[in-house]
This record gives sequence, structure tokens and C-alpha cells, in this order.
Amino acid sequence: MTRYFTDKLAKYIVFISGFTSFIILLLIALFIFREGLPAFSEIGVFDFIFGGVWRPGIDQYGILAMIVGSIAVTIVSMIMAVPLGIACAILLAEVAPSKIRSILRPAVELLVGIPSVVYGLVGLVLLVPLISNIGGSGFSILTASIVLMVMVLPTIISISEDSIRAVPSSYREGALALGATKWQTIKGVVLPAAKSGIGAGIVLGMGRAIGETMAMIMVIGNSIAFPRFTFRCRAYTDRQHSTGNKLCYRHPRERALCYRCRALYFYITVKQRSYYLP
Amino acid sequence: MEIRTDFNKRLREIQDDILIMGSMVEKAMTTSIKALKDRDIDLAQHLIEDDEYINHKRFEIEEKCIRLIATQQPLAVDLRTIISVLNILTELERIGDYAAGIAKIVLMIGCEEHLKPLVDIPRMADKAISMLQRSLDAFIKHDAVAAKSVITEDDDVDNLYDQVFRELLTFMIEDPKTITRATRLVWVAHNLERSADRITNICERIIYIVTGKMEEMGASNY
Amino acid sequence: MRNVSAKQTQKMAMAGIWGGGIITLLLLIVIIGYVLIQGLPAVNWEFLTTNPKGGLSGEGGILSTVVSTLYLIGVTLVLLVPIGIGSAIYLSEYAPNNRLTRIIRYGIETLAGIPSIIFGLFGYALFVTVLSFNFSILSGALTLVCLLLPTMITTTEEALKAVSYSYREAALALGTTRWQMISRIVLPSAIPGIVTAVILCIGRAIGETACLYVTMGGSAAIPSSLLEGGRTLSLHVYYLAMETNAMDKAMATAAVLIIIIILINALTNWLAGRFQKRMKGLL
Amino acid sequence: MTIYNFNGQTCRGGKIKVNNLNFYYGSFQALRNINLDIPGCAITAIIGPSGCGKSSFLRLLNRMNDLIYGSRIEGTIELDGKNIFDKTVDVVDLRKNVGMVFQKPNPFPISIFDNIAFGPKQHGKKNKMELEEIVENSLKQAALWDEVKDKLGQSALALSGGQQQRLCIARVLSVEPEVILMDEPCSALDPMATLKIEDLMRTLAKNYTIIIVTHNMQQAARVSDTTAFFMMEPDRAGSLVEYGSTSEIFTNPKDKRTEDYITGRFG
Repeated sequence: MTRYFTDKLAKYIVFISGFTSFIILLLIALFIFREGLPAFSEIGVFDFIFGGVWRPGIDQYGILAMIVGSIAVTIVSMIMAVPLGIACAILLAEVAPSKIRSILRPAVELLVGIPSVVYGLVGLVLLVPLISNIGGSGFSILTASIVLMVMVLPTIISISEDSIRAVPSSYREGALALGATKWQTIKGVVLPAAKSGIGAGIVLGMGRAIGETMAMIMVIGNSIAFPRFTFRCRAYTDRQHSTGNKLCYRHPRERALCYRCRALYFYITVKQRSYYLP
Repeated sequence: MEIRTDFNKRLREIQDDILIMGSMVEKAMTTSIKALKDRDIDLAQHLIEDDEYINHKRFEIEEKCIRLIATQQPLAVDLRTIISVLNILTELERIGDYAAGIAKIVLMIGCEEHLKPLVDIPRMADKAISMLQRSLDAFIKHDAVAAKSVITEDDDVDNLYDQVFRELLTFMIEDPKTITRATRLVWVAHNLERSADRITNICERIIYIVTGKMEEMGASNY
Repeated sequence: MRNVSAKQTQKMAMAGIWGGGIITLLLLIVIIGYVLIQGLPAVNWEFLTTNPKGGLSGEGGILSTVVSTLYLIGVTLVLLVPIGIGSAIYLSEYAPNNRLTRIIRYGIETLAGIPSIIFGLFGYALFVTVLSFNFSILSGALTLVCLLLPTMITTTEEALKAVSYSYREAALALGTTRWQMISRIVLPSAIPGIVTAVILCIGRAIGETACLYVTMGGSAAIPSSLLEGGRTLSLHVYYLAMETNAMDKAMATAAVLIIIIILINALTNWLAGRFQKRMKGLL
Repeated sequence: MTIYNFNGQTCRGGKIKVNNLNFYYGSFQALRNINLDIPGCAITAIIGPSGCGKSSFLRLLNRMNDLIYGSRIEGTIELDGKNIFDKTVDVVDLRKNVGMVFQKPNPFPISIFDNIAFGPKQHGKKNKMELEEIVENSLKQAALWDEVKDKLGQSALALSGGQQQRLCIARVLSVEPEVILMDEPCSALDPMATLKIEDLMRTLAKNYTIIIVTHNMQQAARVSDTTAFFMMEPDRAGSLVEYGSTSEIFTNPKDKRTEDYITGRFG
């Protein structure tokens, strides 16, 4: 009867490993809220989120500048990435002959695989001097947005392409048989049918944009003043505080604040997930 | 690898059954003429009773055909075979009835002397029996040529019938007292002639099985 | 007239679409080309086999970072693969459709959406401080396990689900226990898919910076035990770019990284192709 | 005990007895009050319109429905007099004893040999010689040996559809079942391959009890000895309308609904 014993044992083992992820999630939530919540009560949620000044030295802890920075970078990069991504997805799924596709597809996959520090590095070395020609130091929202655009592009492309491919070919045949041009078919039938998938691709891309850290630190600079386009600013600075400079943890107050930002971010992530996941 | 083994087996079974029934009918014909020649009332009586077996066999085979059609969806040559088998059954059964009819005439004749020594009627019977044998042979072998040649022989039987009829007619005209006895023999000859016609029908069915064409081959004058 | 305008729109739209594709391709060529052209000349045997000096000088090679990276990946996989496969098996083969399963799935999906820096802070709080593993390979590996678990689970689950349900039915109908069915039929059939999942995770581990930055420290020496810190290739690029002026070294390291990633991508594609062919019965 | 006579072959009833069987998926009743007496060493066909519960019924016979969450069973199914839903019955042994062939041929993506040897191996047979013998016998019984004996090491997926399905039958035979369930085994095959499988079934019926679910009435008519006609009731629960010898059902059904169905006049 050993095989029945093995059967039972295996069942319990895989159940436990299945539960691991959830435990990790709980632990993350626990640690971040435990460290972050006390600071909230100390300063107050309103002051924290809408305070314009981040100056730990004189007890000013407002993250508004960082929030604005984050939002600005995300929006600008999405404005660039979405049309480009959708165009590329259409090309891959509908237009390109298989030879071109077999070049483009691995290229997109490669874009996903390149580590973010490499993007940061290229941005730092290539893009920052280029932008500084326009004005400012080059460490700017524009630079960050361009780098971010390249980083979220593959996400948008591959998810949109998959959903365009998932549209049954009978839809296309139906439209073409009515005498529609290829573009009319794509615009009128294929894209509307793939709408939700493309939407999911955009949201996921946005998630990646908001969460990106390293490349951003490298190209956006570290200003804590309100951002002006093409000027130094700091996007969601607390990230850099905690990551870029481990010294910040020496100040217990500041450490608590870092965690408070974490808590806020964590909440946003969970919320955002619940929008586009079934 | 043979496929549809089961169906083939059952179809062969039906064809074998046709042979069995054919030989039953053939035996009935032989017996009826023997009884006539010997004026053997007992034999005739047995023959009439045995006709039941032929009828019974007919229903048995028919049942098998229906079951095969219902369950096996026969097509093309298989379908033609089964449909033809159903027709052939009827013909065989009728031939059996003619033999029984001759036996009944034997009962009527009783111990009376025959009007004349029987010559042509046994010849007719021999001819018809040989036709039956060869038609069954052609059925088993799916031989359309043989079947066709059997059909042409129907003319011989018809000629013999004409001859018998004319001869008996002469008797009746000469002596009206012989009319009853002569008529009985005419009936016997008529039954034999009809049997031969039925056999040509069987042969037409055989040709249909093989070629798929349905045609009237030897249109009888009677 | 309508026809003409439809044709013109078609032309414009197609031009736009092709433009999008070409821009994407150009971006890739620029990034990879730039890194390789700038970086490759500095890559030589000496570069690969000497340790970085550390500090602000940026001198030296990348030997210790390669060793740290391998060390880190090894430790990570030892933990990640069994848990990930176990989890995926539970989800695809055992999980009943109930609240608990939904909770587990929700956990995995949420975990997948959390940015790596949050994992880093979590790892810092739990592994580095509370469990006092300090800045070490172990802390980094444990953090990476948390980070990569969702990827590993979902990719493996996909591979398991790609194994036709009819195989499972057939095995059970032959009178096997559920575990025999899984271990003898489902897992062997899904192996190429699972290997793809592992390679995908290795790729991500190699590229990961943010969460390791706060859990592994930045020691430039070759780590001699699990509890010592180190820096991976990606971390090294970051240090070189941000804390030193050795941009050439940073580029060289980045070039090495990109070559590794290209190789890993090729391997993944090859394996995935094999997996699909096998599922279609062509192998 | 009922004695049946099919084509001159005598079969004993009572191999499988279904008593007052009700089957539910959650709150939906899929089968209502089924009573059947399936004879041993014969082929029983189950026919009926889509959704009438034929497949559900078949899958109850080796408890494959256990896999479905929220399914519930009332009544009993007795195999050789023993209720298969009894707590003491080991479902794994039951499935070994009651094999199943599925709609689509589903050989494992491994070699032909390993496919057949899979079942015996799982049941503890490790001896190479013994396995080879089992593989050869099973393939011979499934009339596949001559076609594959030279390529036992090749992938089973390289075979044609009909060959794959016969391989699946051989795979079932390798664990020596008494009963073989077939769930529309020919629906994915061309007519020639179908006829081959049907011939195989007739041969196997000498030693095995076969129950086949089929959409194809003609197929049921061709291969089976007894036929059960299932139908959906107004609340969509499946029920048994008529059960009898196949030639009886197809030439002279007792129930008007059976007649309407087999003549294609189903209302």
C-alpha cells in the first residue's frame, strides 16, 4: 500500500508549497505596515501625502513632490509607449510576413530580458547628455520617461499581440468578405474584439512603470523640489532614499517614513491588481 | 486485415440459407413429380405438409435480412444482394407452392390411370429443376453470364408446355370424357411452366446483384 | 470616391504600423549596439578573471561578481524550484475550486505585481535585520525566491496545463493513483516547459538589481560562505555607473550581461519550441 | 439471472447491475432513476441525443466522475454483485478492472512500448521479460502488433488516428480489465478506421464486457448486442427510455420516443 501513502504525502507537500506564496504576501504586508503605520499617526495622512517638502533634517516629511514626479513620468512614458506598442502589436499579429515577424518577435522578447540597470546605464550615458542640450542638466522627467517607455514597450506589445491573435480568424474573414480593406478590418473588427486584452497590456505596462526603481534613480536625478519638465526632480523619492543611500536607516524616524511610503505603495499595488485581474 | 468481419459473416449466412431453402424447393419439385408418376398419395400428403417448412424458412431468412438492414446499413453490392434475396425468397416460396399444388392434383387424381404415359411433363420438370439448380449456383458465384443462359432455357420449358397443352387438347376434343383428367395434367404442366418463369425472375435478380441493372429478360407469353 | 479614401487611410495606417515596428527594432539595435560597441572592446580574459578593486576606483575585472551571481542563482534555484513546482502542481492538479484556492491565487497574482524594490525592503526587514542574516548571499537568495516565486509558479502551471487533460484521464483510467499520474505522465511531459520556467527565472535573477541592492550589500570580494555579502553583475553595473567614473568598465559589464541574456533568450525559445512540438507529437 | 441470446451466442446478464441510480452535478440532476442489467461478454451500446447523460453514466461505471467537484450519487452500481460506490472499494483497483477508451485517441507522448507498459509498471510489474510479453499480447489482441512490431521504440504520436485509438485499446488491455468502457471511441476517426475498431470490438467481446457510448446510431446498431436509449427529461435530467437487444431496438422499438429518435423524427 506504499503507493497510497506516497499519494497522500505528495498531496500534503504540494499543498504546503502552494500556500507559501500567500504566506510571503502576508509577511510582506505585515512588515511594511508594522513599520509604516506608526509614522502615519505621527504626521498625519494628509500632511504626509500632500506635504510639499521632504526635509528630514527639519522634520518636514511630505511626499507630494514624489507622487507628482511618479505620475508625470508614468503619464509621459505611457503617452509615448501606448501608440508605439499597439502599432507594433498590430504589425506582429496582422501585417508582417512571417520572416519579419521572426526577427521582430525575438527582438521584443530581448527588450524584456535586458536588465533595468542596462537601460539606466544607456540612459545615463547616451540620453542624459542629449537632453541636456535642450536645457537643464539632462536628469529629467523627459529622460526618465523615454527610458521607461522602452522598458514598458515589450509588455504592451506582447500582451496586445496575444490578444489580437486570440481574435478568431472568422471575424476577419467575415469583414474581408464584406469588402473591407485590411485596415478597416483591423480598426473595425480586430481591435474592438481585442480591446480588453490590449487594456490589460497597458495597465500591466503602467504597473511596471510605476514600480521601476533602479533605472529611474540613474537618469532622473534626486531633486526634492516640485518637478519641472526637463529639470531635475525626484520621482517617488523615498525609494531612492531607502535604496540609494542606506545611511537613511540610521535615523529611526526616517526609516519609519520609508516604510510608510511602502505601505501606501503596497496599498496602491493591491488596488491596481484588483482592477485588471479576474 | 479483413474489415466488417461480423457483417460479412452474417451476409454469408443469409446466402447459405438461400441455398438451403433452394434445395428444399428443389426437393419438393422432384418429389411432386415422383408422386405424380407413381400416384403416391402418401408422398403427396407429406409434400403438402412439408411446404410449411419452406414457408417457415422464408420468414426466418426475411427476418435476418431485415435485421441486417436495420443494424448494418448495407450499401452498394451488399444492399443489392439483400434486397434481391428478399425477392428471391418470394420466388422460391412460390415455386414451393407450385410443387405443393402439383401434390394436391396428385391427391385429386388418386388411383386413376393416367390419360397417357407421362413423357413431356417429367421432361419439363427435369428442365425446371436443372434451371433452379443452376440459378442457385449462379447466385452463389455471382455469375451473371450463367444466370443469363438459364433465362434463355425458359423458352424450352415454354415449348414443352405448348406441346403438352396441344396434345392434351387433342385428347379432350376427341373424347370430352377425358376433359377432367386432361385438365388436371394441364394444371400440372402450367405449374411447372410458372415455376420456370419464377426461376427466370430469380436469374434477373442475380444479374441485378452483379451488374446493378434491372431488366426484364425473358418475357413469358403466359 | 469612398474607395480611394479607404485605400489612402489603409496606406497611412500601414505606414504607421510599419513605423512602429521599425522604431521598436531601432530602439533595440541602438541599445544593444551601443552597449556592445562601447563595452566589448574592454572585455578580455583579464577583465573576466580579475576581481574588482571595489571602492570608488572602479578598477579591476568582474570575477567576483560572476562568482557571486552564480552562487546567488544556485542558492535561489535550490529553494525556488521545489516550492515553485510543488505550488504549480497543487494549483493545476489538486486545488479545488473554493475560497482557499482563490486566496492562494490572489496571493500569487498580487505578489507578481509588487515591484522588486518592495521585496528588497521586505527582505531587508525580515532577513537582514530580524533574522540577522545581514547583507549576504542568503538574504539575497531568499528575497529573490519571494520575488521569483510567482513567475516560477505561473509559468510551470502553464506548462502543466499544456499537458492534455486526456493524458490524465487515460492514466487514471488505467488505475494509477493521482500521484503516479502526476509524477509519471504529467511532470515528464511538462519538463521542457518547466525548464523554460527555470531559465526565465534565471534570466530575471541575473537582471535583478533593486531588491538585491538592499539585501546583499556590495562587497567586491568573492563570497566564501552563504552568510557573506557580494555583488551580482547587475549590481556591479549600478555601482560602477553611480559611484565611480569607470563608465567603460560599466559598459563592459553591461555587454557581458546582454550577451548572457541573449543566450538565455535563445535557449528559452529553443526549449519552448521543442515543448510545443512534443505536445503536438512531432518529436 | 437473465440469459440473453445474441446471434446464437449466449450471454449471462448481471455482470453490471444498475439500481435506482441518480446522479447530480451540484444541484443539477444529470441522471434520474436508471435501472439496467448489463450482460457480460457482450457489447452494450448507449445511445441518445446530446446532453442526455450518456457519457456521465459511462464515467460513473469506473468512477471517473469522482474527479468532478460537487458531484453526488444515489443508488448503486453492482459489478459482479459488489457495489462500486461502497466505501471498501478501492477506486484505483476499480479503474484497473474497468478500463476506459476515450473520444480522442490519447496515447501518452512516449514510445509505443512505454505506452502499453505504463499501466502494468504502475501496478508493480518491473520485470522486462514480463513487460515485453504483456506489450506483445496486448498489441496482438488489439490487432495492432503487425503494424507496429518493428517500431515499438517510436513515439506513439507518430501513428495514424486509427492506430492511436487501437493503441489506447491495447493500453487498456495491458492491465487486464474485465470491463472496457468506450466513450465515442470512433468520433475522431475516418470511416475505415472506424470499421476496424468496430471489428476489434466484436473480437474483444468474446472475452470482455464492452460498454460503448456513441452518437452514431448506425454504429450502435452495427456492433452492439444490447442497446440502451437515454433521453433528456423536460428538466434536462437524463433517463433510460428503453433497453433491449439491439436488433429489437432497431427494428421494433417498444417506446414511441425510441422509434422517433432512431428514425430521425425526434421531436
